[in-house]
Amino acid sequence: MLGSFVGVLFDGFAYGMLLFLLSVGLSVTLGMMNFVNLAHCSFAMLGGYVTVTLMDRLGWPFFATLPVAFLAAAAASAALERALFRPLYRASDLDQCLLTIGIVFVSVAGAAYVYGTVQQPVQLPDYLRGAVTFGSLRFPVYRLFLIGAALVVTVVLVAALEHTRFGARVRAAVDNQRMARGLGIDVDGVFAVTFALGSGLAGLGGALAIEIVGLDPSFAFTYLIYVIIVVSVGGLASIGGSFVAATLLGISDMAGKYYVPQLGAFLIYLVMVGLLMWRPTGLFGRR
Amino acid sequence: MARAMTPEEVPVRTSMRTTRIALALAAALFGVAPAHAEPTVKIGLIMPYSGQFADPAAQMDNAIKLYMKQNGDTVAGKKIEVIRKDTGGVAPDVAKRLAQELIVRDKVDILAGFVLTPNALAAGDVSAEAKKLMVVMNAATAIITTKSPYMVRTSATVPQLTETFGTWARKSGIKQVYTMVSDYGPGHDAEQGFQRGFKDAGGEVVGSVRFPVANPDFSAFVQRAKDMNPEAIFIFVPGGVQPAAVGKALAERGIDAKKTKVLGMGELTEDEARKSMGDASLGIVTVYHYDHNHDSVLNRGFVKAFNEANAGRNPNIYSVGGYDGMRLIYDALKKTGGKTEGDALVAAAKGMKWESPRGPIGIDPETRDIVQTVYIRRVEKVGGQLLNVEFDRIENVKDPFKARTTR
Amino acid sequence: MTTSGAGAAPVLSTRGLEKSFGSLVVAREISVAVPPGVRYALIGPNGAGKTTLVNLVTGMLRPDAGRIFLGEDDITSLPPSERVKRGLVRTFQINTLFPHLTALEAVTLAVCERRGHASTWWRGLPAYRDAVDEAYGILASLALGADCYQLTRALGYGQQRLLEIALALATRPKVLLLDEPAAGVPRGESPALFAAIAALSNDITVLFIEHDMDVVFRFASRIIVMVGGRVLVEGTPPEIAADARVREVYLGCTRHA
Amino acid sequence: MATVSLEALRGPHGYLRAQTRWRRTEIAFWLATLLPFLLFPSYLQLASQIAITALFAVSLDLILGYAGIVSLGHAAFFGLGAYAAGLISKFGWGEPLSGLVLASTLAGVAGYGASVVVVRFRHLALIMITLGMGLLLHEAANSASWLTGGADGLQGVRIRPLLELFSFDLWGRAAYAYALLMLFLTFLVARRVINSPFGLSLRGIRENAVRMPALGAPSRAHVRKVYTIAAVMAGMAGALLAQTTSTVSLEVLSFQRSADVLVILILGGAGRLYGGILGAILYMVARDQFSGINPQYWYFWIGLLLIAVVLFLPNGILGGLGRAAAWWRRVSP
Repeated sequence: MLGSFVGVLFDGFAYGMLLFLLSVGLSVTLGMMNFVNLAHCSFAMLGGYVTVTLMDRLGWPFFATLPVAFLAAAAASAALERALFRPLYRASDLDQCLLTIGIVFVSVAGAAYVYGTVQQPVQLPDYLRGAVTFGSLRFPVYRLFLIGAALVVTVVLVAALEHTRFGARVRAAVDNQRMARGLGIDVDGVFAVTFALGSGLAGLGGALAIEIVGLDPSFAFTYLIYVIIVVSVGGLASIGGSFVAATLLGISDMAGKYYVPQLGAFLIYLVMVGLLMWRPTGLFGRR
Repeated sequence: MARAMTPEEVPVRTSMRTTRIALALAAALFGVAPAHAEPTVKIGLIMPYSGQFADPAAQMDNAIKLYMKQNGDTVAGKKIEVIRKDTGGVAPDVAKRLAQELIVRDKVDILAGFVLTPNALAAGDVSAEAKKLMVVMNAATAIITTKSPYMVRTSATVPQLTETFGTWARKSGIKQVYTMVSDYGPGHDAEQGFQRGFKDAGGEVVGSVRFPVANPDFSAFVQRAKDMNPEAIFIFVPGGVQPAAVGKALAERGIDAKKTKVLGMGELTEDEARKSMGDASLGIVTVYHYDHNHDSVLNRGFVKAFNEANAGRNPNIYSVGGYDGMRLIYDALKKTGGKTEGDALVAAAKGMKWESPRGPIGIDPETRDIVQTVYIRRVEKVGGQLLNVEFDRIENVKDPFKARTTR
Repeated sequence: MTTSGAGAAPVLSTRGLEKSFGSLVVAREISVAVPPGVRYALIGPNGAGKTTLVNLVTGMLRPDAGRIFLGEDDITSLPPSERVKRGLVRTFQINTLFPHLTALEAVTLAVCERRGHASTWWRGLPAYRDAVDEAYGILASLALGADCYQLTRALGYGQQRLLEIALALATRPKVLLLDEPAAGVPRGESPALFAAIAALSNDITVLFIEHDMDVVFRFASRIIVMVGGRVLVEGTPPEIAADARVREVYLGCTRHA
Repeated sequence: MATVSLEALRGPHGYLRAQTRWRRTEIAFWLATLLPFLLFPSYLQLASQIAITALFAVSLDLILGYAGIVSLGHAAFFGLGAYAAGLISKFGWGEPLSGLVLASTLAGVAGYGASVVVVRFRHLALIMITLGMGLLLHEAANSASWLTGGADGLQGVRIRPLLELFSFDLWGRAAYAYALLMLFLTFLVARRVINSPFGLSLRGIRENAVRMPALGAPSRAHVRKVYTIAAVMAGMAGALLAQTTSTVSLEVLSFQRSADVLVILILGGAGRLYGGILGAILYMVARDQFSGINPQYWYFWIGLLLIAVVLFLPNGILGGLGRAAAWWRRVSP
């Protein structure tokens, strides 16, 4: 009994980390930059397709594809930021919403055109398959790896955004554009880099997630709800908040499905509604 | 309609002239279709070409194209014209509207396609009202064909596969089973069918669970099943993303198909799912009515032609459903000598029997539903490739649901 | 610290109001009593807690301790809109208006809310002639009659300040709390604005926050001085002008600033 | 500036009357909605579904465009109306008009219940709570398959002919007439709502929610009321769809439907009442045409359309048209 409880906690935590990796980029673009970026999962999908293509068609090792997935999504978003998002930073939320939904449509159609509608096979190297046995408990290797990856991303991001000059500039530019400009900060440049960072993280998250959740063109829509749930529950602009929210949601979802499977489909939404009623600005939200 | 309204709304003084131009333009766009010199038979295909179920639709469409390429587009002196309509997913209101429009505007003679049950059910009303032949090429809920006397099905029904499988499982020596299905209509049908077949044959169901339809991670459910330690597990999930996810969860949890028998509907070991699962898929036993690995001359030719036409991709159940559906339409038209009245076509289709890539199949004259061989397959490694290898079969299976209700 | 003014029963009074945000205390034992009909000025250096006091009194903030009375009634736990209905009304230091409503619409809105028309959704606005007339009258009295068909955001800054007051007047206040009504208005225009305030009916008790001492001493009949979340002293303008403590902590600094 | 003096001449009453007066373009528009009967008789079924979607979008506009409440779960009320209408007919009451009234009332009751929760939140929390409630209802309908028919859809919906005279046939004449009439009647109500003192207060809430309590306005009561009215309308739209197609499936409650109607409203222009209608026409006609030409990749073109509208017509089509009209007035003497 205790064994299964530990197992459920572990699975829930790993699932939470998966959600975290998918959504942490959004807490940068939506949370920090206040841009309603519904195309977040399009960038994640791009990362996923990059990884699949490199692994399946070109035979690259899995780990080598991850930085490429990050860079590809970052580059794509940098181009889009320049062309489409930048003029809309000050537009209404609704316009941003419409624009990014348009991008989702285009990306889904593009993916279907290039890769077909078929489910992409994701074959991991053997050392990431299987499980580590610990007494009577089994810890799947890939989930351990996901947890590790999420922790690394969290530490690096928090360090980069809160303890470096770049991070200080980002925060200044996001808080008050005019003042930041006055201080000689290249606000446009900072925004472009920040946006690329958020989307690159999405690409990385996508590349890491497809092993568990699969990949086809509807990816860009399917996981949108989950990432927005994580970011809103965590509190906008809070990396730590997203981490905690993803953990809570992952564990409660997993525990619910294990112990009360009849409620399986309801749980993640119930938890979200409950948490938001308790803290409307999210667990770590300031606004 | 709407094209004519938009220009009217421009708040600047609309001149009569612009209005007239707009109307003329609109009439040109939507006006009477050009008259055909040649007599045609029009087939309206209603499928979810976009959205979550786009892949089944694409696979079916590819087979339809292949059939027409192989057999020409003229039957009984009439040219076959196909009109494709997208429902965008589960949308019975859209499917019904498209069926209506196909009939009143495009004047189609036959409705076909139908990957999804709710859409097929909704269009069934239209088929009944307009007295048009409707060929269901995939949707597998048992009751569908009762919706219209002009409906025939060339895919399979869920109970046809699962109930048969349940009976087979007990006979193969399994005494206890735990069932896991997706929590929606087809899943419930699969659960019910399998449990009925298994229990009627004397087996015991030790537990069951239903997973949410949108479920990215199956590990909790699989863990739960493992903790019950049943002799066998029966699994049904819709095709697409989920089979691979379930398969990976099974492997991660250390459920070994050699110790705990893993049974499933054929979706579980589709091509892409097996590829993603790798060796973890070895030993999974599934039930289905078609696999591209089926050994027959006809099938080898079909698979080869399909591969060539679709960049090496293999046909699947959707493809064979579409392929046989076209075969049915062609043969029925030949029988009626090109007459397209629903009564004539459905009469021609009743009792029809032919050799399909999946084996011998026929249309039950009473229920208009498919009669076919159900195959039991196991995933094995053949020449380094993971394949569904047929090792048992039950021939001439009718839909047991309708067999019960009509009896 | 309670100092009664003209001896009449106060229209607005507070007893021992306390408020702090974490360790920052923004209101400390504030007890004031405002007699009817006066023009009260609330002054003090930045951060003295003037706006906080207005927020506490109008219900935008909840006090940690203390009570608030409107006339005889304890209104401490009433929601803001309920206090407005009872005649306790404020304006905002930063324009808090309806950018995409015309001035006429905005004031009509306020009038309709007061008259209880605002929950009626089955009759058109033009049917409420009296309400529209009243709204127009208020605007005209503040010299906004000609521009009242403009969207609020198209109005000049000074006009927007007047609109703030017009909105407050439309609620028929008994007590009107004006938070720096002339904030941001060019120095030359603020006397005109205060003249409009001074011309308000004597039925309305006005309490205003203001930094410009010339204006304060010209228009206020009584003055409250706040420092560090406390009421330092309260009295008539000559009393305040003569008060050594005020000179020391307050007047001295601003005169030079 | 010429306009200002004109308004000053009219006086405040004349000005407000002019604001609420029927414009010629409006009358022309509503007359034009009759044209499909003559010009496109084979498109009436599509026209009826456009009218239903337009009604749904107008309902969303009341809460989003006028009261500033962004909802991603508005399909909850649409779906409730649809299921209610379907179930009423399934259990033997096939008369459409009374079914419509009953179904919309039920959606309204649910809307009032939801509004009590919704008014407490704003911004992202509000969006997510509406989304969460919508998704929970969707899951509940899936679970309650004994009542709803689950994923297969509700079976046995039988609707009697409208007024016992006009049956919902393959051509969709009755369907369009019925849907259009209901759209028009609801539109009249919505128009009256926004031109009423209540509507003015709603705009006040949208423009500045913080200011309203300082004017003595019971904002939450206003929001509860408009949310209920909007739920009635959304329920009516859902009931119309169920009745005109005799089908109800889980999809009526889906997130996709909530998101689609939001896109449609933004596309047309929120806060303008006609925005939802124009958006529905444009989106659904474009979708019908694009998917007719290219059933597999049509949403690529829809996506481009959305992007183009945002870039060239911010605030939706009506926002863009409004600016174009203003520009035209400025350049033309």
